[in-house]
Amino acid sequence: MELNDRITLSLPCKAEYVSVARLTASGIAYRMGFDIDTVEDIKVAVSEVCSRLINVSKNSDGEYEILYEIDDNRLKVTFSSKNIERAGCIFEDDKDGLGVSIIKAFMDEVEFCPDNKDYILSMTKFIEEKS
Amino acid sequence: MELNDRITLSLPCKAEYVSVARLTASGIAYRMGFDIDTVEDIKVAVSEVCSRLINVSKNSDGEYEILYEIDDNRLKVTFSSKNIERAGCIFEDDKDGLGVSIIKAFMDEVEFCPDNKDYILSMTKFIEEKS
Amino acid sequence: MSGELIVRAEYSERDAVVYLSGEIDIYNAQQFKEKIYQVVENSKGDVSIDCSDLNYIDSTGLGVFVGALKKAKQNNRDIHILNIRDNIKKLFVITGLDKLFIIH
Amino acid sequence: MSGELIVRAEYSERDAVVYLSGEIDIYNAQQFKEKIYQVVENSKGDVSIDCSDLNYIDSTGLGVFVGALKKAKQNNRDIHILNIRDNIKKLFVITGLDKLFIIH
Ligand SMILES: Nc1ncnc2c1ncn2[C@@H]1O[C@H](COP(=O)(O)OP(=O)(O)O)[C@@H](O)[C@H]1O
Ligand SMILES: Nc1ncnc2c1ncn2[C@@H]1O[C@H](COP(=O)(O)OP(=O)(O)O)[C@@H](O)[C@H]1O
Repeated sequence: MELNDRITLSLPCKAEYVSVARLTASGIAYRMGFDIDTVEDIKVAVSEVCSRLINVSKNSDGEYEILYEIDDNRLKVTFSSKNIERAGCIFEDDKDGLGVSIIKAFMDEVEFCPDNKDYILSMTKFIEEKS
Repeated sequence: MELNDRITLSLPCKAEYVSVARLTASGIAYRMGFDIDTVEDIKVAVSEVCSRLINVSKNSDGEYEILYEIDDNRLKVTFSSKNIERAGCIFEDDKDGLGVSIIKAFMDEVEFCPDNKDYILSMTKFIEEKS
Repeated sequence: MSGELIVRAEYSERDAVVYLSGEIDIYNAQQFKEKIYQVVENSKGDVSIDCSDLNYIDSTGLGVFVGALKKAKQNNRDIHILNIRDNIKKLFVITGLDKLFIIH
Repeated sequence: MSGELIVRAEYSERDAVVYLSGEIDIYNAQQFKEKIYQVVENSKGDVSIDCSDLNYIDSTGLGVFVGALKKAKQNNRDIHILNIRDNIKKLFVITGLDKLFIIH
């Protein structure tokens, strides 16, 4: 499984730009050929991570990055940040929260608390084989 | 005039992702409060620069960055690239082209061939004062 | 684009209906909270939320729904959800909130 | 989203009508070129392009329009543009292409 294309979006840690993250996520998922419901699911999952990042980051000067790795059969989305406090286990205090349920339901794989990694969270959606 | 927020989108130099650039541009312009026609104009101008970059870049391994600097009264969009051949005067061979006419008509300021700068092109749109 | 949120309330002798249009996310959830709490407070009975034109809601917005329901229940009232779109219904089901609200 | 481009052609005894739907940009301009050139070639007369459902076109797409017009003119034929939306009309005016095409 070879990763081909990479798209990165870097955003201020502010609530007003989460809608931008959603549009970008939709555009990428749509272009990859995900069906319209799955595009919506990916958009929602991305938005939930953004909201949570903004909630845990106390400094509105913070920035975060969303990396999309695009492959023939999957989309991998990785969140990272150089200057958000408490980046790491962002959902730790909220393991049963609504956001977590949504992300788990909509993505195929989610790595919530990566050990010793320089990113915050990573999640993957596979493209279903057309039968 | 103080620049507040910065959003960066980094894309592969491939035609299939220009639609992603358009969606991101629309989302940012819309969130800034530009009226719907101006959102469309900014989207179109951004798309024209992307297309041209892809046309002049011979290597499809190339990547480019779109930096949005968001201010109370203006949006400044700057294109740059670390690995596109002939990045620099991308519209040089096409000064009377359709793309150039469109960009000039839709943006308030355009710097097509920045001298000794590390970016390719930069363009600005001001938010009209509501009277 | 369909970004902005519009909240419109209609009161009757018996109850209140709220019409939502646009998107609810972390950016406007606080504004939504103030408006919906106000309706729950002012309604003479149950509150119906018409979601015909609500095309997106995130967990922050769902949290406001739950808060509004708690507030309503304190006065022995209910919240009814009307005309919910499939993509938003899906969120209620996933989070289990479909069991708390009366979804028509 | 309304990304993909659909090109549908209808031929009559006298002419041809092409219905465009979606977006034309650098990604699909080549595909569009092949289809529209084919129609210009096969039409018994003028070609009308119905743009009711065309919601975006970039300079690459406009270039294909111009190329198709040149091809048509070689056979003393014209291209008519029908039901063009305001945002796309604006592009024709800005680029001066409104003077080349018969825009209805
Ligand atoms: N399945 C559920 N049933 C009932 N209440 C719930 C459920 N899930 C969450 N809540 C309540 O909804 C409110 C907001 O949810 P929360 O977990 O805080 O979401 P968030 O992911 O935004 O932190 C809280 O009051 C919480 O107790
Ligand atoms: N105003 C105009 N009038 C007539 N033809 C034009 C005009 N502008 C461009 N063209 C023609 O349209 C075609 C494509 O335009 P071009 O300048 O190559 O666009 P771009 O290079 O920006 O995609 C060319 O054949 C060009 O000669």
